[in-house]
Amino acid sequence: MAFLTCQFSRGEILLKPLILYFTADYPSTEILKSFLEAVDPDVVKYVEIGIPESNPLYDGPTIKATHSLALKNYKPNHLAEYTGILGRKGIPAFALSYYEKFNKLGSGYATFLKDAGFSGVIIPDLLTDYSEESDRIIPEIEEIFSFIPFFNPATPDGLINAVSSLTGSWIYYGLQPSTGIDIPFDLEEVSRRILDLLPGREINFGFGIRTTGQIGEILSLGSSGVAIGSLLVQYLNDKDLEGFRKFQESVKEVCASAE
Amino acid sequence: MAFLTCQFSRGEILLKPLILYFTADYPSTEILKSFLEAVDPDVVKYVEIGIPESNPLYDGPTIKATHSLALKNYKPNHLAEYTGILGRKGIPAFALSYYEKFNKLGSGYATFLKDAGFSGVIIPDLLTDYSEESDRIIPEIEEIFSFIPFFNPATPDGLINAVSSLTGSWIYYGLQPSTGIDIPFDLEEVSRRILDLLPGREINFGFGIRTTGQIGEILSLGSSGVAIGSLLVQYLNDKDLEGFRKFQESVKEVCASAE
Amino acid sequence: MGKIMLSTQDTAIIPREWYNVVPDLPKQLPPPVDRDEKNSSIQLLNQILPKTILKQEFTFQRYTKIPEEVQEIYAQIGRPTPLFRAHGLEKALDYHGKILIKYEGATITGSHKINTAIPQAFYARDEGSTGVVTETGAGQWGTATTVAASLAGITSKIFMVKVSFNQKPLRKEIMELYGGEIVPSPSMETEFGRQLLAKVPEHPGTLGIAISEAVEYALEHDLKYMLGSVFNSVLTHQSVIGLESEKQLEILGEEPDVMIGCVGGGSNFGGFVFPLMKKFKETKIFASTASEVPKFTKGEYKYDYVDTAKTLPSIKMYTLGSDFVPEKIYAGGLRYHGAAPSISMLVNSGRIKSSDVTEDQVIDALKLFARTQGIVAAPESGHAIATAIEYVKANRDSKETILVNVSGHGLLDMSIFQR
Amino acid sequence: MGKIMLSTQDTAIIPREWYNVVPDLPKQLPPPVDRDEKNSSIQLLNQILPKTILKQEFTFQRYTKIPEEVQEIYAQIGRPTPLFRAHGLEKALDYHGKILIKYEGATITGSHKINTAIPQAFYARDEGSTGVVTETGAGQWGTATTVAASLAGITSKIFMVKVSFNQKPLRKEIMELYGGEIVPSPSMETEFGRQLLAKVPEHPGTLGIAISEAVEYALEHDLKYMLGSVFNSVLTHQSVIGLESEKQLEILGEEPDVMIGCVGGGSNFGGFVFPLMKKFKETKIFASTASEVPKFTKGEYKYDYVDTAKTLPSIKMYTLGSDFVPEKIYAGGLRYHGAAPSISMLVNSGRIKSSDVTEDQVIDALKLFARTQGIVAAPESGHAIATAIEYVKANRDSKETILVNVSGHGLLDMSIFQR
Ligand SMILES: Cc1ncc(COP(=O)(O)O)c(C=O)c1O
Ligand SMILES: Cc1ncc(COP(=O)(O)O)c(C=O)c1O
Repeated sequence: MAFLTCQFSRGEILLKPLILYFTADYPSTEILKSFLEAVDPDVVKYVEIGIPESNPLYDGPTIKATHSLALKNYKPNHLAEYTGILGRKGIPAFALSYYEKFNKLGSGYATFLKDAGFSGVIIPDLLTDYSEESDRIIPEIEEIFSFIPFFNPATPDGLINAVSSLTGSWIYYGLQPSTGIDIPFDLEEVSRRILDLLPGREINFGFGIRTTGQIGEILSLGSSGVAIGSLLVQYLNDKDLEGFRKFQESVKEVCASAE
Repeated sequence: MAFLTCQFSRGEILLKPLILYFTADYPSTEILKSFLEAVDPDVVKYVEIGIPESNPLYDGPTIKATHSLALKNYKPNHLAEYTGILGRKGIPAFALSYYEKFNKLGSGYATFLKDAGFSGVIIPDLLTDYSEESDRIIPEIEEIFSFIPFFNPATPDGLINAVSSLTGSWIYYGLQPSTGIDIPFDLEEVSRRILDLLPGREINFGFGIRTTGQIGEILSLGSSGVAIGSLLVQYLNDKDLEGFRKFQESVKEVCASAE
Repeated sequence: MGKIMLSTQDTAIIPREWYNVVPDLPKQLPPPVDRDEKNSSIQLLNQILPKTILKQEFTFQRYTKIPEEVQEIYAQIGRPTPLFRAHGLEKALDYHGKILIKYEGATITGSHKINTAIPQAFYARDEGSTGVVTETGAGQWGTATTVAASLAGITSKIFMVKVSFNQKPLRKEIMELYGGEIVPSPSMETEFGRQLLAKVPEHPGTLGIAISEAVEYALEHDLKYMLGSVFNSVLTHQSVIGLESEKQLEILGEEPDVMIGCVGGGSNFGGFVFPLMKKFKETKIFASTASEVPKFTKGEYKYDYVDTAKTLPSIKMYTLGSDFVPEKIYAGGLRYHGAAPSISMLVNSGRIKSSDVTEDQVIDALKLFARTQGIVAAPESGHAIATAIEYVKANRDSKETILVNVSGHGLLDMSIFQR
Repeated sequence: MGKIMLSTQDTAIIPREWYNVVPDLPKQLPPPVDRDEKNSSIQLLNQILPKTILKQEFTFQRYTKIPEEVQEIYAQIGRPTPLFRAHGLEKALDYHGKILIKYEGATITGSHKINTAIPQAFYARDEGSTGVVTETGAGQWGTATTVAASLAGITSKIFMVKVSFNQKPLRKEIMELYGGEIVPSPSMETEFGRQLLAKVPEHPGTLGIAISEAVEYALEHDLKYMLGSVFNSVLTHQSVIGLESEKQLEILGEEPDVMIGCVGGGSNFGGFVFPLMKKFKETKIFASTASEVPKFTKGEYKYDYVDTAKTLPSIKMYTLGSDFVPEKIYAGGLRYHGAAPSISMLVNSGRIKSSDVTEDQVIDALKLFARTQGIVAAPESGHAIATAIEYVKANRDSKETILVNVSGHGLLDMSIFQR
């Protein structure tokens, strides 16, 4: 394998490979908090928190199901509790929220998220359904905190270049158009495209990653990190903190064995 | 016009342009004899005498009609009377006879024709329907008198070369597959072909020549002579000796005007 | 001789890679989505489509290598198809610009459908399938499928809408001749069909029902399902039309000012226009549709089901509603309620203009084309020709070069003239 | 990619001159003759054929220039047609030699008939005729005529044998679409037709009757009559098939060991074989005919009438008798009682071998060809394919290169499979 590195330094910064996704208040505020407490700062780089949504169009069936349940528990003021736990571990938290909220609340919504402790926001439907808004909203968000571009293999080259130039943040690259569904793809092809388009940028890959083996492979291709979402839902449903811890360990091992 | 010559010399021989065709005993022995007496040796080179036939397949409707009537009058011993008249004028006579007679009588038939005063014979259906016989019969005939090859635009090149090499005589080239019917053709194309194939041979053209103008044109293209048949039938039918004489005169004029 | 046939049927012109427009779109293509939380229709695709097709559907490489074998079959089925100048039509219209025709009717099955049927059948075979299944309405897609399957050496089963099955015996004939097994739908061969027939024994069938039966049959018998249009992978395969045209125009030294094609699901249109749009950025582009199915002018740009039966995913497109019941127009291939997402996006953005033409216009156009060019075009393609004629009449002095894709011949659809 | 399609559809391949075999025949071609001393049928041709056709018919130039305009139209109607290697068929037959196909079905009217219809219609127009007339049985010739006339900008009138007219509504449809006027024969439009109908009101018609009506109509209305086959000028026009093949073989570096075509009147066969025979002197040549019309095996080589009605001249050919009534076989184009004089001569001399194939062999051949090559060939052409298959089976180890002319597609004749 060409190179595989779970912890590597780019300039001064020590990078860790894992990004975890949780839907806020799923399966309950308490359970989610216990999982966040169990997050291992040695391997987890960022945590994404999804803001529950009645129609999370671009999420796959597993995550979609978490949203409808989470909506029942969701209280905006819980968010700060989650980011607080992560902050204490030194792990930045990023909100994942559909555009509708920005549409309603404008950049005030970004301020709210920032105040809730988030370092930035990912808006999965912005480029797909509201791309005419992006030129306006992205700079507004960037005034407040980080806008994390969300690209996938369907994002046109022109759009990738234009949007990524509006921000200096890391980039979220979905390997598939929708998460949680096994669509076959050629990992190497898909990765090379974004790495070639945006040399030198921190690009984290997500969507449809199922096994620790895949994690190793993705990192070996040059990605800066790997986002895991649907895979965690089973642990949450089973309140299987132990399983969750073992999963984080196994990622460390993958990295160690390859180093 | 490149060259037009009605009387021209090739080596020592003075050549005349016209060849006349008559069906033996048509419309009657007496009338035919009176026409032969009227033949003008200054312009007529040869005379062909057709031996009446019940199915003269390759003759056109005008000549065909003469055959069915002539059959009723025909006596073989009349032939010598015709050739006698011509011989006194110094005009060679050639018989035109379908192959069937040779088939029945063999080369004895050629001897009969020779004895009747003919200088040679033309067999119009030999190459078309009995070409497998031609290798055998042509040399046999040539032992007796001249075999006049009869070609037309449908005769394959190979056959023209093979057959003409079996004889040193003149060649009869039909401009059309069948006489007496106006099938349009490109005189220049049709002529050039045979002249190119058999350079230096005496080639006389026939079939479907209707006007004195055409005669001039054909001669100007390099033919050695022109055979006239259907055109004479009207004079015969009308017993119009005067018209026949005028026709011969007009051919002379065509030549004179062009010389 | 003048350059009247601008094509050289030189296999060197057959592209070696397909072109996918998605990376070059001005905006991100909205992905197919699931509407049902329980049964993922995208997961369903996973089970019934060859892996390679799924890959091509969901990962967006600009260029994908066309397998050698498919390139060879492309040659065998008549590619490259001709691109020629329609002198006769120009003269009849007294038009002083140029009308160029790319003619997909010259393939052996008589339409562009074969361009995607071939790779789909070959991928299915390569992945170990013994056969393919699909539905057909008018019959063009079913015909292409049976040929492709036979050439790949696998079986094909076609669920044909019963009313068409009865009306078009020749279509059944040709598909059987090509080695396909044709079943009128609804049929007793699927649970879905049996249930329907129990309720309505004389059910005439619909395309939606036929799709459902085909999908069920593929699942039950471990066969692969073939996609006829609409999907991005299909448009990618159809890019051979535009890629060939590009080379042919180059040989000719021509540049189109206007490009016109007809849109059913959008596969011939997208396959034709997209590769050329990349090179000829300023061309005007017209998507021709039937007045009876005015998807772009009366439809809405939104997520909607691909099929009436809601078996396949939802996609964002111009749609008249997945339960839209079109008039019984003769151009069966244009009765589809929606259009491919990429085309819909560009119609929405205004890059592609749309043009609705009436049945009468189409019949006149087909007659004029037949008499001036000698070609009986498919009724679907007649729309593109009618739009071109309309354009010429409105822009008589423009002297523009108009390039029209004629997606098929109409030799098996001539009954439309019997009125 | 391998060389599977051996053709380049490069207009440079379209010949600039037609080839006439007559000057190269081993023997002299027996000319057409009159049987009736009163009414010369050759004189009749003079009145109803364009002068240029008559010239070509009776004066035998080896090469005749193809008018520029006709060359251009040849390109427009799909010339050069493809010559390709039938890998699929070879594989299915487990044949280790090569099978090459020249495919005339790729022209826009679907058969070789258009090759002669075009020059005949254009000569008629050039000589001031406002329209052409002909007869048609199965419909291929009528279709070619209507297209050619429309492209020449003149009218066409087709007398179609009434029984076919009723059985093949699509044929009528396409001919009308192409701008022709189609009349079921016998008709009330000619004296001949009126007399017949007075006697037998329900007369189903025959090709002979249709010819008589067409000739009468041409005479009465000062129109030109179009010759569909048999005549030498028609074979000369069809030489484009063989001349193109010659260049295509050269590009490919192939030489045929065996050549096969089907014979109705002989026009596609002669047009295909003659130019090639000149170059490839040692090839075996097979003329494929229907067992039901065994002209070469059961016919006689003699002068016989071209047409049942004895309107046209007699020619020397293999014939089953001008009053031969063939079984109602599906390959309508092979029901003719005779064959062109040049072909007949070479069959008689043994240079061309003949092969009778049965209806069942043909249907099997058509199916195999469709499934392995994707092409629905015309029933007539199915005979040539069947003969090729038979040859391959009998000469499996020969590794010879077999070149087959497939004269047309069968898309409008598929009803034959409905049995
Ligand atoms: C000849 C022809 N053209 C066009 C179409 C429309 O389909 P699409 O828009 O996918 O090209 C069809 C569909 O059946 C067709 O058969
Ligand atoms: C497709 C096709 N092939 C062959 C023939 C036979 O005619 P010919 O022998 O003149 O080529 C016909 C006549 O209708 C035909 O339509």
